[in-house]
Amino acid sequence: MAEVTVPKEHEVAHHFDDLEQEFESHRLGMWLFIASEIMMFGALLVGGLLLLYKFPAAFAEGRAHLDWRLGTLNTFFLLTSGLTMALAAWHAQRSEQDKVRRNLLLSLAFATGFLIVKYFEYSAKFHHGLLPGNAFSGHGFTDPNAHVFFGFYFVATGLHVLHVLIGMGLMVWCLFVSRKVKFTRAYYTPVEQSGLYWALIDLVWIFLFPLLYLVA
Amino acid sequence: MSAHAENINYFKASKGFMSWLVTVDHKRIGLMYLASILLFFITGGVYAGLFRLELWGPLPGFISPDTYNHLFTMHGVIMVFLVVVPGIPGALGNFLLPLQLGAKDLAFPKLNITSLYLYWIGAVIALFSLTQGRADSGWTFYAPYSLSQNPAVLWMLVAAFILGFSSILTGLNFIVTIHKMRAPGMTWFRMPLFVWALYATGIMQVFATPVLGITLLLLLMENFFRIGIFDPALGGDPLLMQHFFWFYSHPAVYIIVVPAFGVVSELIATFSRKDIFGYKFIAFSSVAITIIGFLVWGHHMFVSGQSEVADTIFSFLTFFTAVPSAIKVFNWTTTLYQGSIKLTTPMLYALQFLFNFTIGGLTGIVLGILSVDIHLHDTYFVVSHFHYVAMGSTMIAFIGGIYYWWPKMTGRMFNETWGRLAAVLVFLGFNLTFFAQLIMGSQGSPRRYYNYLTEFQIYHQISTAGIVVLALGLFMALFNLLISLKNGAIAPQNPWGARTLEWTHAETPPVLYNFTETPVVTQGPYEYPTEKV
Amino acid sequence: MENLPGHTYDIKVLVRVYVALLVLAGGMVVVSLAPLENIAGLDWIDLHVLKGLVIFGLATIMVSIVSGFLMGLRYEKSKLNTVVFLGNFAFLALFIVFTWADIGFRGLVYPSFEEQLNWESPVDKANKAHAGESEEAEEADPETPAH
Amino acid sequence: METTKTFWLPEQASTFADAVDWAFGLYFWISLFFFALIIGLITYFVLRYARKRPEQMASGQMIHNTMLELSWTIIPLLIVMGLFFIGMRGYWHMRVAPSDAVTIDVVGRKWSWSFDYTQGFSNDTLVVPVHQPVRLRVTSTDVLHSFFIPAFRAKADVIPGRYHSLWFEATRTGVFPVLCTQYCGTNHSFMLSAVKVLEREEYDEWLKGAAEAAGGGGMTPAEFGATVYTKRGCNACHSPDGKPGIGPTWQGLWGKSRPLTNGSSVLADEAYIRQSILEPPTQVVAGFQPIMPPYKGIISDREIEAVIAYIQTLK
Repeated sequence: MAEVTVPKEHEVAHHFDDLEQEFESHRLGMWLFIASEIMMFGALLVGGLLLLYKFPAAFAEGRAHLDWRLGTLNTFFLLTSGLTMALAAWHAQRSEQDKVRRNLLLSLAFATGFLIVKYFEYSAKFHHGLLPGNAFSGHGFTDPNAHVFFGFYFVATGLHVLHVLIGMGLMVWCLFVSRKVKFTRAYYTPVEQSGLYWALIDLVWIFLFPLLYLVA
Repeated sequence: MSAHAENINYFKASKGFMSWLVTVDHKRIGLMYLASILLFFITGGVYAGLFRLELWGPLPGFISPDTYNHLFTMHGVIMVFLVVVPGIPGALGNFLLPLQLGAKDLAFPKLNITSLYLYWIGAVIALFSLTQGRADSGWTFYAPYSLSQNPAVLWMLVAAFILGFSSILTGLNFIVTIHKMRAPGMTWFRMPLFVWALYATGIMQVFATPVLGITLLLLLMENFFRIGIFDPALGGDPLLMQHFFWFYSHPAVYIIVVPAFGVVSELIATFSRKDIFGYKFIAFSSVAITIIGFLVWGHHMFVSGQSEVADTIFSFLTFFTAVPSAIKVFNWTTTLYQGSIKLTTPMLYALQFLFNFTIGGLTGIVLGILSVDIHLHDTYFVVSHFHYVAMGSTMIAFIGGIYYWWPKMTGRMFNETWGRLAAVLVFLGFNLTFFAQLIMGSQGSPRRYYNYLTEFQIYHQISTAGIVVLALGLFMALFNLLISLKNGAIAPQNPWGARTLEWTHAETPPVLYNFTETPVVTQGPYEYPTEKV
Repeated sequence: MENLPGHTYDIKVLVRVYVALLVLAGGMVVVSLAPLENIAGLDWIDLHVLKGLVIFGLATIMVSIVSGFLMGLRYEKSKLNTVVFLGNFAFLALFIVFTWADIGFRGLVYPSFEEQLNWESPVDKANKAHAGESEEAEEADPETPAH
Repeated sequence: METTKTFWLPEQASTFADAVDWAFGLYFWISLFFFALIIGLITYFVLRYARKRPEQMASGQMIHNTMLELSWTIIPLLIVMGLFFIGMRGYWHMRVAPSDAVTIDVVGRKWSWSFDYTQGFSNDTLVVPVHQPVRLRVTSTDVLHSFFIPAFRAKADVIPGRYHSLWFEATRTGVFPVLCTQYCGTNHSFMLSAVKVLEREEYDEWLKGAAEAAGGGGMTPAEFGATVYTKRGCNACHSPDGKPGIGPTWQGLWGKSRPLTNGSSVLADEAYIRQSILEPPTQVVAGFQPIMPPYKGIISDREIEAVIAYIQTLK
């Protein structure tokens, strides 16, 4: 990509009256989407809490096989990328396209860090046979329901990782848009929306982290 | 696009098959929804017809028990996920919401076409499952029966998951549109009641459907990886699955019926030339039903083995849903008082709705009485109650709505005589079919039964006879509409003398961006003059 | 344009929020690692439960900070998005409370009924397989007659 | 047999059937009143206010009346709260068995019921004495079922992995159908049984005879096997005479080589049949689905031996 196109001003879509209506609509739309995502994850976490209530011993034993240090490291990665995404939006409002791009790249880097740590965690589980249900072959467990913990662990973190990947896709998309469209105080919707989505991923992790790693 | 192109009717604005597939025009999307939904309504109806014919006579019938189980599963899945849930919002809501609000389009036109495509993808996957075996889990997918790794059931779960997304996106789009896209002067209490109903529906779609998503996802995971959350053979709790499922599926019943409330409010106001009695009560009762609808899912589980405490709480809360429903029915009835009532085809459907919904609602209350529900649960009584609501209320209102807005959508008038005749047949057929089921249900005939005690044969035969009349009426109604496309008289802008924006300000059929100039609203949606004496 | 959200805050606010989040996350870890027996005068409550409550309390504070500042709810003139967000938690709270009303109160009438039937858990199976690696054959389950 | 069957509800034969029917009847009249009121008003308005000229407008625009609106908010609310209390009282009565109830275990499986008596035998129909509270402790070996006796107004889902319970006290002798009301697959609608209510003396006699017969007393092993065949619900899937069914027929089974789904084959000897009963999925005959529920922990050794003896007679 030797040729750099000059970013153009955004045009209001045909069915909106003005930028403000468009901006507010997009923001409300994103919030409703986030709301539905929260309901989805929330229902899963409610399921998790109920499992914790039903099988406290299984959760205690399962938790002992997770490394809280890796979990904390990942929390750090996600919080930091949350900061850089907010900074990207902050710069986008001021039309500082270069700084926007730099922060997006930083966020991508932290998100990648999260995935790398996750990879090590997963491969350790696979190695020790700490897998859901019938694939479970870990030994030394006394509670007969210990496998339920790992079933929940993989579904919850798997779904979360899927969202991380989608969020990273959005960051790449923002990088792409930042070359074509000039962000302004009134129009920085792609960065704003991606930032909101990324914050959702943070929110989910903030509950998932203690539920899986900390509470017994 | 030139200014001129914006002011021609939306059929002519662009031409060709592709122009429909890539359109972002809410009116075209609404029509495509309508066509798809009617197609699946017929498909689901054929499944119902087949197993009702089977139930006519003694065993052995012409199909095996496995085929019977497959037929009612397909009937349930198609009718719920492909017809009644997306039905009124997808078809009528898409077409009318911006028109009734005075907006150029929905807030997210591209998202709108996306949700239509998701609907189609879900539908194709549901049909694809037919090649993978016979789905036989019932539409409720109860664990552990649905954990049998039957590939057809798995594909069905995937289909329902995708259809759920389609539903979420539609609801989201509607809520944003209602909040942000109203025309100048269109205050909240000047919105037609159909819009209020869609708003309440949208809330449920956005907040409840994701829970269905996670339920289906967990069921898929359980099938593939045996994670042990729902499967009792792995220490899981099958009742937890039911909680998850009904947390969505109870609000889904209101997703199904609340838009019908909206349609009926429009029909009754227009054809009695009356302002709706207690407009605010109806508007808020829609929202109230939405909220209460989230609190009562456990009444589907009174015999399931959930704790007695939960049973009692859920029964208590369930009775509160009766109140807003009662308010609505009384308000509609009172609206007729002093009106100028004309029994057009749409009005006949609206009155049928009142009849059927009264039965549907009253039979619902008896199911909330704990001790009586123990006896009635999982019998034909419940089947009949549900059909009185989903078919007798929602689909009847839907058909009435199609007739009402047909001139606006297509620019053609339908034949009134045939339309009324069809409406009467539908009424007789429907009530014949399902009233017989009420009786055999309370007599103790369980649902989903291929084989039944001989004493119930007479009710099954009445029911099967009823469905023939019902089918006759429905096809007559359909052909009446289709024939009007070619032979119908050209529709005037406002054939019914209605007062909402789509009739008063939009052309017939509407132009590409709905209005040649943005309407300015100065009065409520049903402000009819009074006859001078 | 002035009422657009996300304008009013300073870049310093972002950094402060970030630091606060890190501190709270650290707090969660510290609480979870804290040894139980060292806390005196708290024998009236199960300390595991107390820890859980504190940790989820910290998580809730973090969530409100993220939604308020990073997601900009605090700066919005219209409170609609906040209502949507709180609506989420209201519905989820109802979900957990009512489901718990089932799961937490089962066996109220016939407590002895709540015993689990004999089923072979994957954990037992795995343990047995590991034991069997040395002991050669897998012995059959003893017959457990039904009641 | 005298019958108390009405148009809406089946015959009554338990102590709480009367209360349930009373609540149903009360509600029936309430709802009939409201139904008649609403439909009557609609009919009246439609006729009275019919439009006679195309341009005719409404004769009045009553759009609000606080008294009316409050009345149809509050009156239904009071009625449904009353209904709630009636239902709740009846329900708790139905859930909590009297302390003198006798317990019988019920096992549901695809697609049959068995009733395990504490006297150590099991039966394929439920036999109970009249005027005696009976508590049923129900569980399932495979999927959800639901145990329903319409005449007793008693129903409970049957859940694998845990117990659920219901109770009743029969008020008169007779035979009443038992149904499965939770969808459970192919033969869901054939998962029928019966409850036979006997006078106390008859019941005691039956109990004695059944306990003896369960031990195979006075029967050859093959004869006993034939009774196990129906009592344990084998007959739901396996025919004794070569008729095709959900499972392979038992006719001519003994001593044959059986092709399995995994490609191998196995001789139908005692070990094979025992294994197939206890852990069916390990040896599924080619052409059949692995759907048979395991009988491990349910069926006794003596019963297995009897079944084997019975199969040997089916040439």
